[in-house]
Amino acid sequence: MAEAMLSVSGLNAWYGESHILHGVDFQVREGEVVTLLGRNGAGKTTTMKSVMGIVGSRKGSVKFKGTETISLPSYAIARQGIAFCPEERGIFASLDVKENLLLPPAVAEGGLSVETIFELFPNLKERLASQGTKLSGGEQQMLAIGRILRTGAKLLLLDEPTEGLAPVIVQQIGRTIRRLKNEGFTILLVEQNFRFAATVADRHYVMEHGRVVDEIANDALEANMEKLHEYLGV
Amino acid sequence: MPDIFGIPPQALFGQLLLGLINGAFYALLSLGLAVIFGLLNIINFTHGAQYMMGAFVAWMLLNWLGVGYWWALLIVPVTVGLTGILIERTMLHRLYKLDHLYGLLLTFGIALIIQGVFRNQFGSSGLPYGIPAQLRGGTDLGFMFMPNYRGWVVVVSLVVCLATWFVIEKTKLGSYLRAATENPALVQSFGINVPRMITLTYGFGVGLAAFTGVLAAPIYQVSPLMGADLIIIVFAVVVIGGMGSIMGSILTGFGLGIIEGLTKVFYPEASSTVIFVIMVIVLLIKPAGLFGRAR
Amino acid sequence: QTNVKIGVLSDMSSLYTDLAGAGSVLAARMAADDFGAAAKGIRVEFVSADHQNKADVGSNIARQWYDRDGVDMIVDVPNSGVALAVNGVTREKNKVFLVSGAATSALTGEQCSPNTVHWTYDTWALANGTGKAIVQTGGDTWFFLTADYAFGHQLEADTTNVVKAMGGRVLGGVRAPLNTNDFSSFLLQAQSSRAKIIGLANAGGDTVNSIKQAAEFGIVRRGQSLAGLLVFLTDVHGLGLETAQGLIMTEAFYWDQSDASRAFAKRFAAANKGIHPTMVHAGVYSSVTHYLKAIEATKSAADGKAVVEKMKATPTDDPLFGKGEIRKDGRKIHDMYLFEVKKPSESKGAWDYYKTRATIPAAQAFRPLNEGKCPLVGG
Amino acid sequence: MSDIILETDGLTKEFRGFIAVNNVTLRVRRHSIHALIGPNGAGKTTCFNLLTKFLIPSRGKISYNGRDITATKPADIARLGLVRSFQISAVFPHLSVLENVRVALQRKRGDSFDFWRSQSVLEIYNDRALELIEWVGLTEYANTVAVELPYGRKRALEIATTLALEPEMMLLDEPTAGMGHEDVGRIAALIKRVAQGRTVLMVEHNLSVVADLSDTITVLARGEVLAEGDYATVSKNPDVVQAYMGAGHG
Amino acid sequence: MSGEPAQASNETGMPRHQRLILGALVAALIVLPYILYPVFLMKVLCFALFACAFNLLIGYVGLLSFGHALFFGWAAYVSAHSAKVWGWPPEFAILGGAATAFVLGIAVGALAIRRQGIYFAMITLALAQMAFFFALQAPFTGGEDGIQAVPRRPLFGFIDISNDTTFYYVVLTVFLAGFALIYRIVHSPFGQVLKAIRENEPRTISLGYRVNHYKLLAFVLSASLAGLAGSTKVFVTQLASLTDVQWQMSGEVVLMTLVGGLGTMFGPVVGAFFVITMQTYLATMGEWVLVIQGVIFVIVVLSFRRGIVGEIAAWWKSRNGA
Ligand SMILES: Nc1ncnc2c1ncn2[C@@H]1O[C@H](COP(=O)(O)OP(=O)(O)OP(=O)(O)O)[C@@H](O)[C@H]1O
Ligand SMILES: Nc1ncnc2c1ncn2[C@@H]1O[C@H](COP(=O)(O)OP(=O)(O)OP(=O)(O)O)[C@@H](O)[C@H]1O
Ligand SMILES: [Mg+2]
Ligand SMILES: [Mg+2]
Repeated sequence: MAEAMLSVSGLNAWYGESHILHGVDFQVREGEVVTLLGRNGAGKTTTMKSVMGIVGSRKGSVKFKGTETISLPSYAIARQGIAFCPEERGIFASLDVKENLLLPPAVAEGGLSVETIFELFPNLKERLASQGTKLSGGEQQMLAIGRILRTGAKLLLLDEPTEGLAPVIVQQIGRTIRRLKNEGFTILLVEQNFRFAATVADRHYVMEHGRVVDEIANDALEANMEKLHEYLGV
Repeated sequence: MPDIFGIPPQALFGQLLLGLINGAFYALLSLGLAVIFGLLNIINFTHGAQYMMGAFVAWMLLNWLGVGYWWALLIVPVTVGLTGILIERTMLHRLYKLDHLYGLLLTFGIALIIQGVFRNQFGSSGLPYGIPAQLRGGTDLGFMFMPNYRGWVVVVSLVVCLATWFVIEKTKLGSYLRAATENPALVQSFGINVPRMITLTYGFGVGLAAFTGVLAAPIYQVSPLMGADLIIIVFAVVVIGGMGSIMGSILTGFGLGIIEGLTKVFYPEASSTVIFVIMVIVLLIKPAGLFGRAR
Repeated sequence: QTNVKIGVLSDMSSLYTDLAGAGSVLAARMAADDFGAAAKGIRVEFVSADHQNKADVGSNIARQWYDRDGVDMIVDVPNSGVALAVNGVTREKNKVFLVSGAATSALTGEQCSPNTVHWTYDTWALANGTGKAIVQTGGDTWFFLTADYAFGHQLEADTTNVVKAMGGRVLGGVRAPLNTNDFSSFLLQAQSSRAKIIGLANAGGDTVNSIKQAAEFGIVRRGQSLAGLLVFLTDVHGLGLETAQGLIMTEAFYWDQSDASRAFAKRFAAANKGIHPTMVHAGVYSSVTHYLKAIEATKSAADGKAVVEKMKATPTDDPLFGKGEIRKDGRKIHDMYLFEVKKPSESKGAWDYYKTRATIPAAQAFRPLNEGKCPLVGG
Repeated sequence: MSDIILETDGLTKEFRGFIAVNNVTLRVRRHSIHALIGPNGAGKTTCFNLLTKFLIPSRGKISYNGRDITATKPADIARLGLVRSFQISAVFPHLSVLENVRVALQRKRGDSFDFWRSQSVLEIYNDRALELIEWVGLTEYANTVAVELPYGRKRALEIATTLALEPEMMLLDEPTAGMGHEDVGRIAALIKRVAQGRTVLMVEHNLSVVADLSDTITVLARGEVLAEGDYATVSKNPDVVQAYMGAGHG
Repeated sequence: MSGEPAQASNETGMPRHQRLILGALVAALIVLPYILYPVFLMKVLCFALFACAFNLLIGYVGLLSFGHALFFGWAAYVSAHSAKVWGWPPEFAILGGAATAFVLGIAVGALAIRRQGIYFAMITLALAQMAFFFALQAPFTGGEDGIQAVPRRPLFGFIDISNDTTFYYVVLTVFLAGFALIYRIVHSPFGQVLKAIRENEPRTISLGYRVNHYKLLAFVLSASLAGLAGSTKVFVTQLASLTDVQWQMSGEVVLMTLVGGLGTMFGPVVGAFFVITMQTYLATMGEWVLVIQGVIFVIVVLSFRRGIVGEIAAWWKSRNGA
């Protein structure tokens, strides 16, 4: 079994006065695809942001490849080889599509080439010179994902990557994630669309009220359907 | 040559050229404001005071240490820029999470302090600063006697403006800056040291103001009040141009300088208000400003 | 024992600080010491404040001083607007106001007051002195560069009258907003007017800037002359002789005129960061001296009108202004002087700036009594 | 009264030579739920923005209740009874739930420029407000400050506020985007309820919601209408499957 | 930008604690002229009204006007001119000044509300600067000299206001009337819409409110009240001058409100008292006053954003809440 690439324990996080995470524990091993499931407001996004170091303040332990990153500023965390794709996409209006795509600096060898990214998302190639935020919602989502694939970061944090995408594209993203996994990337995924999550993930963590409350292996999903429905209120 | 609107062409060209010189100052100052506003989202009310500090530090260098104009051009932006960095590190950076208006209020307060201290120290009657020897005298352009120093000011400010524009709009560093303007946390999560970038940008903007101050010192008196009223005019320039683009603030700066120059020919009484009148017209037609993006 | 409290109200921080400001406080104290007030049974107390060149601040301070702090007399007050405000308050409270710093001739004209003496100079005297002298020496075509507010307009109008009366011509003028940074375009207009004289009907920083920029644009070198209608010694100091040389101006006092004035200047400069006394400082010294004389005679400072009447009744005599008198309208009468700024080569050292071109005798230096429309004169 | 409440005719929007919406003719029947779907970049949001006047059409005509509204301003559109909801929760964060709804009810008074009157005149709206709040299931939150509501409840509040205007027609832009399953169900049920006696036009990617709610579906692709009909018809259309639904949904 | 969101009270009247404070304040104001210099107190009251008017915009609509001296100053000029040159009785002169501010408020407001946030601040500042230059050049303002010695003729023809103490009670009445009006505006149906606009402007539009009309009316009300303060002040100092229209004056009113507490009912009053006291007692320190003001700005912005009243209210709340 591969060692834990990302190991989070006792993670607490705050936005200003409000205490959001109350001791989150989970691990992601190298080469795995792991999802965080949970209702709205359970703290999934906050967990990702805390790993990246872009919440108000945080405490606890976040180890990446054995290095403690809890006291590092977020740019230093990123340079260790972690990349984050936010749920609100974060496309820059003052940059055109090309500049948006090329913005994140490479942090390691082995990122995808621009050509490969265009293959994945042909929409982008057509609209290369237009202003980033003039893209449609779904196109922006493609750009946001494509952008971090370039950097060579080996751990990808994808926050609801399928939100607002047409079903055809969702299927496309699914194929991409499986392919990245095969190429050795490690992926932490937040997904509402759990039918989709089931097609790509190895394991699932369930969050509630700022804590991880359960862990379910993907092959045990059927067996745990009952419980899961309760957690997610499907 | 026939008269144009009853003004001899010599005088008209002369005034246009003078307008261009004034415009150079507007452009440099509004450029500095735009750069700072871009990344910090703060209207730097201290800008006028920092421009004044630029002139004063040049004066002190000359009178206390015997360091001349050319070195001052280099040393002053750096030293005043460093004071800017200090302000950013100790005070401004605590306000980023709040409403931007607090930044305006803070820098307003700092401007009062700086101005007050300089007035206490130096009075406000103004101190002379000589034109550097190499640029004394002037050139007869036929239609006017052009002091060499003023020609130099136009050229150097154009160069600085265009260089700044190039860096921000056309380079990788510029794309980091523009992106960080919108979403600093995200840019930071890409592995870019945004806090340092913000600090340096503020330092750069302040340095630009100080640099403008050094340029101004030989033309105007070095006085604690030199920035206070100018900054309000520059604000109007900024509203007219809109904060949308760097080029916008450069073009607006020069353009308004020229318009102001022309007003001095045709209706001098209005020369102090013409920019504000233009601002009103622009607001009526294009509320976001000539180059601004609607927000 | 008579108690007097003197308030020096001045510009302590802004553009008139150097020409008045702390120096005026110093001059007032020196006057009391030199007068030997204590020995004569007069206990003099001083207060001072900064009017910040704001009429409202000035009148507020004056009101409070008179109402609550027991001040009997206010002296100095550079800035015409503030002076007019204090003039009103002083009259209302029946105290004494000795103006040294302010220029406006309205103080002895329509707004003259039985409680006010206008000591050192005024706009009429400036226009008369400088204007007349320049036309006489051939400067018979003028172009005005005027500060666009009441003071500038008045100075321009007064000078225009003088120039026309002397047979000169005014070719035009341009009004620049107060506190203009850049006079270049106005100067360019002045230049294209081809007038021999460019009259600067402005003050303080505006004057300094316009002179400086005129030099930059080679205006003097190309044959036109500048006439600064209100220039102080400290302005010349700020400009430097290189730029200011050849400038002609009218003043009431120059420190290097007599042994007495030199001695005064030496003591004064020693206590005032080396800044030599301007005519405003001298006026404060001289007016306070004369005031104390009147107090010595009346034995009380309470009734301001009475004190001023006594001052008018007594001829003035002091080391700085010599002999003179105070007219019915409150105008102090003395000689005025036309100075020219020395070339750098002529200057023997620091603060050696002026040479005297002419002395304007007291009788001709000020506006004739009957032309001022002062209500006090009629009766 | 005509059966068609909202109608567009040859609606087109160009952005600097790029045609985002091309000659779209749309007819929305009164009292129906009409969905607009299509691949990413098809022009759905643009279409929506044209209808609500956040964008100005390059060509074409929009009429609402037989009245041409092509050149009407956004605030006036709302006054005509055509109200849109926002993508990200559009509540007044520091007002209580009750006050949120009351601000909308207050519109009935016409313009509230009466600054000399006490705000107690607004209390007459409390009953109606509470009624609406109950309707969307927020009664227990009536005095909570809106910012403290969970995400799904904020959407419910937003809908209550919108209902307070008694709109004839509502435009909803991806009403369930980013919602958990529980909330998706709740909001879908809510939409169904409020649609009674009104017309709803919505953009939505969640096909189960679309299938469940809509009477009519218009599929846009590359700015043009690709297909139209009820869910059964549309989902069998091979063009739609190819361009939008993909293999998984046939 | 708001300090504390104003209490969302559903009751009709003022909350009890506010009523108590108001009672105490009025009682104090009635006896104070026997203790303190009445001219000083009158100035405080005028500036308090000015600051309250300003606070109406920043605290309740979220618009920072950096040009409120424009209304204060021009109202002062018109009031002074009509009383001195045209011989109007004070009550008409004061109303004339406020009316001027009303008209100016419409003109400036119509322009400025086209932009928000920082731009709004810069536009108001620039327009005020333009008005300053007009004041400097227009002959009737007396330029640098201002309009001096404005006569205090009997109010309504029979109240002799040349006595400072009598006049103090007139000014107090004006202040209380203005204060009551502001309280009512904030707690009116109109105020409720203003609150909504501050919270979420696009949403307010989509509910069918023409938000610009609301903002404009709020702006005009604020301008008129600032004008009322300015034209009353003229009879206190018997002077209208450039100081009243200068940008420093706009800065001062911002400072007063900020020190007292943005968006609080009593904050501006406390702030005005604080700043005027400081200016009066530190007048001898010349330019250092500016430095001190600057330092206060910095301190308040960095660590007391709620202002004096806001901090006290927060402390009170936490004490009673705990
Ligand atoms: N910037 C913020 N300031 C204050 N509270 C916040 C902020 N962002 C999120 N929260 C709160 O933190 C809690 C967790 O939010 P988070 O975004 O992590 O949830 P999530 O599990 O990602 O939900 P979703 O499925 O809606 O994305 C929520 O209650 C939310 O209201
Ligand atoms: N302001 C604009 N300027 C230029 N192009 C634009 C603008 N707005 C939208 N577009 C383009 O128009 C097309 C349609 O965009 P629209 O947002 O309407 O798509 P959509 O159907 O809503 O897609 P999605 O489902 O991804 O949200 C896109 O290709 C987009 O890039
Ligand atoms: Mg989330
Ligand atoms: Mg869309």
